[in-house]
Amino acid sequence: VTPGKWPLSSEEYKRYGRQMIVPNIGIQGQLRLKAASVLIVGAGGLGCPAAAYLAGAGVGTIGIVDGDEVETSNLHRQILHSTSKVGMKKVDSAISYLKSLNPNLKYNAHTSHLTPENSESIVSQYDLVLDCTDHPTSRYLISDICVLLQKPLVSASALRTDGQLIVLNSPSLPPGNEAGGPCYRCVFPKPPPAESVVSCGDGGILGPVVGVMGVLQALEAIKLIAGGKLKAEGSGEGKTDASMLLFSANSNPPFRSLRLRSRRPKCFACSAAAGLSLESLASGSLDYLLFCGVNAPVSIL
Amino acid sequence: VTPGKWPLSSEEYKRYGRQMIVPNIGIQGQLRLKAASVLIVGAGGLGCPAAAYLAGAGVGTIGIVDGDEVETSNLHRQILHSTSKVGMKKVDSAISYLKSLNPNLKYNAHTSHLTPENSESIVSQYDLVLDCTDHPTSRYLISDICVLLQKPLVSASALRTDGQLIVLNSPSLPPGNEAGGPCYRCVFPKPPPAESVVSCGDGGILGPVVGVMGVLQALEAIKLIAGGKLKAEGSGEGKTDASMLLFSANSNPPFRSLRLRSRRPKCFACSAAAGLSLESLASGSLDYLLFCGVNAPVSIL
Amino acid sequence: MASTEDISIIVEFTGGLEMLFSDERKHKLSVPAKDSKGEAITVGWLVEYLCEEVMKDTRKEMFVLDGHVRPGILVLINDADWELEGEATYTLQPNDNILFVSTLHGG
Amino acid sequence: MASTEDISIIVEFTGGLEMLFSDERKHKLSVPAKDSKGEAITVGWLVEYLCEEVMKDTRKEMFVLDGHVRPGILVLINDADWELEGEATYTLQPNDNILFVSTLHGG
Ligand SMILES: [Zn+2]
Ligand SMILES: [Zn+2]
Repeated sequence: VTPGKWPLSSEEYKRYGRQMIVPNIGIQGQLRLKAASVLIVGAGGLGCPAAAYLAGAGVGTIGIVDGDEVETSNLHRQILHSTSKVGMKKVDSAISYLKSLNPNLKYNAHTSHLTPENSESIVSQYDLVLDCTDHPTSRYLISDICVLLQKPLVSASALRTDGQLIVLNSPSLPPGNEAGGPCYRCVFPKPPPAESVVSCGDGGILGPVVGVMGVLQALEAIKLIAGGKLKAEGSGEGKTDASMLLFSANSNPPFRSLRLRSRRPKCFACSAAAGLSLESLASGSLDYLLFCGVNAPVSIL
Repeated sequence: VTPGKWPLSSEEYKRYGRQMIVPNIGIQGQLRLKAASVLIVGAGGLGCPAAAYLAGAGVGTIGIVDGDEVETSNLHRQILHSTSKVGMKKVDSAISYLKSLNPNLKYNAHTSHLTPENSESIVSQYDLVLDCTDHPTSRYLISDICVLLQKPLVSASALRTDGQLIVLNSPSLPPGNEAGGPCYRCVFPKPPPAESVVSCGDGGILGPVVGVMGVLQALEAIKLIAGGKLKAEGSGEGKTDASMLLFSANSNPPFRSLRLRSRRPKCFACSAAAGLSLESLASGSLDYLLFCGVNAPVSIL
Repeated sequence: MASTEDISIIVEFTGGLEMLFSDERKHKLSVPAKDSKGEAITVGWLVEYLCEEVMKDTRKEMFVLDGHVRPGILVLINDADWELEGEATYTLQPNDNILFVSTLHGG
Repeated sequence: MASTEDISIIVEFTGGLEMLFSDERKHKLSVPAKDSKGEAITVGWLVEYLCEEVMKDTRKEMFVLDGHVRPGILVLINDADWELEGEATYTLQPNDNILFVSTLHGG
C-alpha cells in the first residue's frame, strides 16, 4: 500500500470508480481490496455469486476450492457455470468466468475438496475465508482451521426457501482471547445427528435464495477488507457477540437479525481450554466424518 | 400447460429438479415458469443478477430493454457483462451470457431505451415487468404502462450502501379497482425535484448491494409466477397494502420491512379518477422528462 | 395469583423445523403462567410442552434428544440466543417471542 | 401534566438523507411532550423541529419544500407509512420510531 499520488492505474480508476466514491471505501479501501486474498470454499450456489462480486470489486487474489464437476442440475442456481461447462471441474469453470469478468486479478484453482490434510497449506495462503459448502463436516473443518490460523470466516448456508449468514472468528484473535469473535463450535458445540442433515440436492433450493446469501457473503467480505478489519489488533476489550442473519423467502418480514453469543469459555476450538491443534487436525485424529455421521440423510429435515 | 404424465423433458427435470422439489414450486410451478414471460427494463446492476436467476429458474421468455453499451466502469457490479464486451450493447451482452447459462429459453433483445412511444408495444408482450432502471423518469413511465396494461411490477433501486424493493400493482387489477396493489404514483405521487436525484454514476454503488436487490427481484418474480399470481382474478376484496424492503449494508439490522399504503383514491394512474390513458401516454402529452426535471443532478442527495 | 392464569407467547420455527409442527412457522400460544408445582414457567417447560402438546409428528428426536433441544437447533428468546438469557431456566414473560432455528447446511 | 415534560423518540434517516443530519442515521431525541400552545406534539411538529433544531445542513429544501416533506421522501411511523397513521397530524407517543426514507433511483 504505497501512498503515492496515483496508487492505481487509470484502468483501475475506471473499473472501480463507482465503488471508490462510496463513503467507507475510497482509495484506501480499494488498495486494501487489491492487497487482499480471499478463499472461497465451494463453487456452488453460494460460491458462484460470492466469487463474481469479489472479482468485480477487485479483490487481488481469489482462491476457490471444490472437487466437484458441473452438472446440469446445478445450473439453475450456480450461475457462473454454463451449459457447455457440464462435466468440467467447477473450480476451472468458475475461474474461466471470473477471468472474463476481471482479468486483472490472481485466481488460484484448488481442484480437490478441503480435507484435514490439505486445509492448513491451502487456508494459510489467504486473509479471509468464505464457507460456501453444503455439509456440516466441512463447516466444522473450515471453522477449526480458521481458528487455528486466525482467519475471519464468513459462513452462509441455504435450503429450500431459507438462508442463514454468520460472520465468525472476527476479530480473529488467538484461541483463548475472549475478545475474539465466536467460532462455529461456539455457536454449535455439538454436531447435528446425521439424519437431521439435508443437502440442497435432497431438500431442494430456490436459486435466488442461495444467490442472495452468496452475494451477502461477498458484501461482508468487502466490508471486512475495505474497513481494515482483517487483522485483529491487540487484545481487544470485552467480548464480541456474533449475529446471524436469517432469510425466509415466504415470511414477512423476510429477513431477521439474531443476536448470538460471544466465544464459549470451554469451546473445543477457540477457548483457552481448546483441545484443537494444527497437529491433531492434520493427523486425522479428529474424524470430521464420524463426528457428524457418515450416512446419507434419511429424513427430509 | 398440458397435464400429461411427463409434462417436461428429461433435460428439464434434470435442470430444474432442485427447485421443483421445493414446496410451493413443484411441477405446476415449473410449468408456470416455463409459460411465463418477463420483461427486464435495464441491463445494469439490478438487471444482470435478476436476469441470471430468472434464466436459471426456467422462465420461458425473457425480454431485456436497454439502450446503453457496456463500459468498464459497469463491470464491478454488472456481472453478466465481461471485459471483452465493453462497447457492445448491454442487451446483447446479457443475452449472450443467458444463452450460455440456459439455451432452452426464448430471449428478446430490445436495444433502445423504453419510451412513451415504444412502451405499449414492448410491455404488452410480457406477463410481468422488473424495473431495473436508474432514473425516476423511467420509474414513472414503467409504472404507468404497467397500470394501463395490468402487469405486476417488481421495482428495485440502489445507491451507495442502500437498496429498496417494492412489488407494485399486484394484484394487477384495472384502474379504479381498490383491491389492486398500489402503483409507483400511489407511493410517490409527486416526483422528487431534479436536484435531489442521484444516479449510481454520481453517488457510487457497492456491487453486492445492488446485486442483492437484483437477486431479490428475481425471487419476487419467481414467487408471483410459480404461485399463480400473475393474473389478478375477480374484483378482490378490501384493499391491498404494499410493503417496501429496505437494505442498508452498514446498519444493524441490515434489512427492514416497511408497510406502505394501498391504492391512493385519487391516484393519477390507478384510481377511478385517473387522468392516464394509453393514448395520452403514447402521444407524448405526459412529458416524463419535464415531469422530473431535465437537469443533471447537482447535489449529492 | 391463580395458577390458572394464562400468558400469550409467540413460538416460531424455521430452517425446516416447521415441518414437525403442522408446517406452521408461527404459533400463537396461550400457556399457563405457572406449572403444576406453581412455579413460573420457563423455556425448558415450553420445550417439553411443545414436544408433548403441540408437535404431532412422531419423530420427537428431531426436536428433543436426550432431554435437550437437539444439537443443530438454536433457541432464540426475543431474537437473542437463549444462552444470553439463562437458557432453559429463563422465565417466560407475556408476549415473548421464542424462535427455534434449525441450522442449514446447504449451499 | 406540566408542559415541560419530555418524551423520548427515535428518528432515523436513510437513503442519503442522513447526510443532511450530521451523517448520523439514528438520532435518539428527547422532545417536549407539548408544543408552545400546550398541544401534544405531532409528526408535523417534529418535521419542523428537525429542520430548525437538528439539521445543520443549510439545504433545508432537500428536506422540506413548500411547507411539506419534499417529494421523494417517505415518512414511516413505527415502520408504517404515515399516510396510514394520519400523516402530519399523528400525535407522537413515547418510544415512537420515525423513519425518513429518501427514495433511491440508482440501479
Ligand atoms: Zn469457539
Ligand atoms: Zn396508483
